[in-house]
Amino acid sequence: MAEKLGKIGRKSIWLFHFNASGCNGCDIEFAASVTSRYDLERFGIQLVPSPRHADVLVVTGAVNRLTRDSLKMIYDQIPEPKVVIALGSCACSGGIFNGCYNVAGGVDKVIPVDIYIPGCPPKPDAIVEALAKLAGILEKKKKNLKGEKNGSKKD
Amino acid sequence: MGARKIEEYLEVEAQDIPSKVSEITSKGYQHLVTITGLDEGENIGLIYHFSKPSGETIHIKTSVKKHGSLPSIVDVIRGAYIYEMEVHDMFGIIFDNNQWMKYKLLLPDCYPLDEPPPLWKEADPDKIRKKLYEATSAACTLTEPISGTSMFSPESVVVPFGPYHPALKEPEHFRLVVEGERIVQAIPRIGFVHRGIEKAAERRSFLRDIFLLERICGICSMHHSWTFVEAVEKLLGLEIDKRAVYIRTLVAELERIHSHSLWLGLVGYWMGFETMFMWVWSIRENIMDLLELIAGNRVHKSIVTIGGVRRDVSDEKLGRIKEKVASFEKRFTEVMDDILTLDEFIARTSGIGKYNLDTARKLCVVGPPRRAVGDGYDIRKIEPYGAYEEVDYSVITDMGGDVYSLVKVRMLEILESTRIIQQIIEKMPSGNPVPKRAFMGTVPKGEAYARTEAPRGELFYYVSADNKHNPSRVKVRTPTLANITLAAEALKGQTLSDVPLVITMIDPCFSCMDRVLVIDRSSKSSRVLDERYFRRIRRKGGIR
Amino acid sequence: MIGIDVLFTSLVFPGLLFSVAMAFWFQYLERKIVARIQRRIGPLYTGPHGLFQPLYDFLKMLFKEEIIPENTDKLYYRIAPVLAVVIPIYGMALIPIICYKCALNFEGDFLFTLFLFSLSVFTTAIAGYAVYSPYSSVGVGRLIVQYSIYESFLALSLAIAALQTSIIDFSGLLQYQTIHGPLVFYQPIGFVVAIIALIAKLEKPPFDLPHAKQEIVAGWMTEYSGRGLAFLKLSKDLSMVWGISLISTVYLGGPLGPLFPEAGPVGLLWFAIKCLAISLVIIFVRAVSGRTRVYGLAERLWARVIPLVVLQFIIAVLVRWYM
Amino acid sequence: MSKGRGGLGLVVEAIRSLFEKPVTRDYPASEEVVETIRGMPVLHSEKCVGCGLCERSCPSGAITMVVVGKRKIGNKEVPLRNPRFDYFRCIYCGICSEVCPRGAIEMVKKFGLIYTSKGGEK
Repeated sequence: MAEKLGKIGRKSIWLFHFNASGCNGCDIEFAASVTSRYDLERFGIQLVPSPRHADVLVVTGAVNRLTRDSLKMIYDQIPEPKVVIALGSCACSGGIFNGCYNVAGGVDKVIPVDIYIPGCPPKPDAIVEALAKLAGILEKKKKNLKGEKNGSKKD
Repeated sequence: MGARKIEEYLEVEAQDIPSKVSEITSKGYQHLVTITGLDEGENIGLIYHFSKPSGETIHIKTSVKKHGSLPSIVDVIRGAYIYEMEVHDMFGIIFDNNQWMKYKLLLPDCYPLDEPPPLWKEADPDKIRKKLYEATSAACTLTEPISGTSMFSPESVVVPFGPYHPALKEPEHFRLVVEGERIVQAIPRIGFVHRGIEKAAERRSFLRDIFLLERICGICSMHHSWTFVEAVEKLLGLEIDKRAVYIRTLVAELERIHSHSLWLGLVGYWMGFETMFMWVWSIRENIMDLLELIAGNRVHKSIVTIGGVRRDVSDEKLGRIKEKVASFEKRFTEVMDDILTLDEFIARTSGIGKYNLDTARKLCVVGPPRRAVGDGYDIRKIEPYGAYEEVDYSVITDMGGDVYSLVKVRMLEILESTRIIQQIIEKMPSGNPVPKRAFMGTVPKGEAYARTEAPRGELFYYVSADNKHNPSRVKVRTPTLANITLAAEALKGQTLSDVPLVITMIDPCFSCMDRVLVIDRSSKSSRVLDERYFRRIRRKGGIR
Repeated sequence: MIGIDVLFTSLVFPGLLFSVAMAFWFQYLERKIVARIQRRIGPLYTGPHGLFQPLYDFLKMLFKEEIIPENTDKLYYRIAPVLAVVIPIYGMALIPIICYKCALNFEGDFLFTLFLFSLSVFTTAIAGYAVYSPYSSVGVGRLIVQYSIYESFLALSLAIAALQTSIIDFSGLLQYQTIHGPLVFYQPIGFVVAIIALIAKLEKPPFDLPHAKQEIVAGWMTEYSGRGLAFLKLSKDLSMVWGISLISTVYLGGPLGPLFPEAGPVGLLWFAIKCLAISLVIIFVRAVSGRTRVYGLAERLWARVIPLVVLQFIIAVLVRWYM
Repeated sequence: MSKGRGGLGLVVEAIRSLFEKPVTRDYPASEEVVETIRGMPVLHSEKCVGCGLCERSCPSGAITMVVVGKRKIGNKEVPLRNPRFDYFRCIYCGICSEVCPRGAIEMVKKFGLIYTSKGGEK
């Protein structure tokens, strides 16, 4: 998935966050992953205010009827080499709200999704690891950890 | 106790509801908690829940033909229009002289008309969802006809609507009736996060409902599950182990600190002061570690279950909690003292979104916004539940009534919560809080309500069951739904540029997803501006 | 035939390459120090300690697809970013760093720099108005409001420096300062006011209203993506470099230092130290302050700063009369 | 509350945090970070009797029972069913491991579940 952004694109990833009717549990975990303790900026990852500047669209929450059109519009506004991350079980597959009448059940029913991060909500460490993997830095770090860590990490 | 079985009702005819309500309010029941709708076969039952500021509650029941109508009580209690809009959306009941009836509150506008309203028993969610998602998107978006938009003047340009969220903001929609620049009236339009939880709750068993209802809001999730479980335990008549009650109170107070410090960090973020956001959130991290230590998940604790708590907290953990909370409090007061006495911070927040005590009372506002005007309305004191009787703490009130006093109230409440936690840890009794088997049975016939003090205010649950595995009706009234009317009210008289700080004043949680449609009476054109657009500070007018 | 040294100064040394490198260096410095103040690590994995992060940002944006929203003014949309980058580079080429009178310096170049300094805002205004979106039109509205406030006392404080020395070109200023010592001893208030105005010009908090991230999306930069955005962001960093070097030349005597005239390149060392000091002040103010409201903008800047400048004016006249 | 030093205090705080070690945590998360979480459900199929209690009590309906093999009750052959976890719908609440009469579902302390497609690789 990282090849999609290209060699340089992986070193500076600009995120744009969209809350498609989630319970904002994932949103506060995503916002926490930008603060000091998890600090996404060390990978060159920034939160940008406008979809025009963004590379990666992070969507949280099971898409409900009203936010579906906005999600599609925001997706079209992002310039081309773009990656979509579905953050949290609701975004991956509608999670616990499957079956509710106003919920489309997952982001991939509306826009093509590249990376799924299940978890309700996924810990900021999981978000940091996913984005580090996207930035292609995780492999380099693991290589200089004196060989593979105990058994391949299930990722 | 914060929860009680509802034994008796005040049966009233639909037509003389307003007179009955005004008689009740004169007797001291000024606070309308909410209006609950029930599908009773051929007609719809409506329960008006009232409560005195000192805690007694009274419930007026009436029933209306399906698709029937009844007079509105807006002129008696101004804050009731939001509950009437919700019942209108969910049950299709028309309230006569409530002029916001033609606006939808929760449902998308392309809700299929041939389908019954969602909360009727015969409404089938899958059919509704299929129809909803076939409707063309044009019908669903609320763009009123725009006439005479000139190209470049910002006032009359239609913004590509769409709730946009840098970092954490949620979409919000108020219909503002504007005279030139002054806002005359604001009507909230929620619905961006409406997932139809109350309908889903009726089809799942009680145990599964705890996890569903907990995910209504990610920041005050423990209060949701606790209130629901309190109501169900009242129906079952269960006696809870003392230690379980103490552990529940401990986790609830930790969650209050986590929610308030999250909001305080965000106030800094709104003012473009990102260092404060980073500091306050990194201090808040050790509270999140404690929550994870106790419950295994930082946000959705799901530690409450019917009959007690799912995990016991060992004494060694209690010790760690005690000194971590103490270090949090020291660090937090140190940072916040500097920020609160910063003249730039004061200039930026005081005097914004002013409101006074009687508007707060008339609008039945709850939680910190109500306490920031001097009215100590705190469910933990009025109707004590959990371990709040054995703990002594003081209710924080402030006379300011603007964003700065709200910041002070929430900051002092954090300090109060740390004191509560110290006392709880000292008085923690021993015992076996974990029930042997998860509750799988049926709940005997009956109705119960429960009220707790969520970080944002009074959270109300109404649960009715008739000895089946799943509840027949779960009504949730979140604190932000009550406070949204205050935000709408406080917007009056403000200029367009003060809207952002006023909306964030009540610390809107999930349930107030709104966006602003402005009907400009003078130029007859209306423009759809979403909340992000409202953050612009200046229009062409000179600097004041 | 243009002299080789003119080409060299405009394209390599204080001109294009040097100022772009300085721009990336200051952006990197700012991100690292602000991160450290917020107790976190800034960019880390691109180059030694993340030094090449701004370069990677710039290159990434160059290769991204550029979406031009419909009914935008194509001409302005293309020109504005390019103009926004050219003006600071040209300004930088005029600043003398390793010599009293470099290749490009002419008689009234300090006055010309003042003119260029105020011109650079209009390129961003054109960039904002080229696009049909209320956020950029509102952002530009705020930009002009803010510009009209800070430009008055920015030009005034620099003009007072010229008044006291009655010289209007850089080499003369440097000679004056070698004799009488850096101007900051005579005009400390002018120095402070120039720094405040520079913070407002660079739209750094506490004056980052025109592209307030939380309020109006990205202000006048909202609709730009790809190349246009790369140049606009670069132009902001370049104008930071330019402003800092201008203030350090005028007030602190840019390249002046112990053995400056003899060994030319040593001037670069003193210049770098002074610029570093000023940039640290700006970065620190950025990290510690929140955004002012538009109401606060006028009373905070105008009411407090103009009296200071007038006082400074009187002192400058006295000093010149006495000197 | 009133003893705050306002702007000066802020500047002192900023300088102090400038020279203190940043609090950022190294990644991939070390062991002690992972051991406090609830983890994800993993089946020990040898203990499972296929009663389906976990399927009924899963709040988000992430568990589906799948016929796996044969089981002998008395003399009748009965298809043995084992739960399958849909890790995208699962909310990691741990009810299935609590409810399971045989303790066949264990919550494994591991997170960092990142899939680049519904297939679940990478």
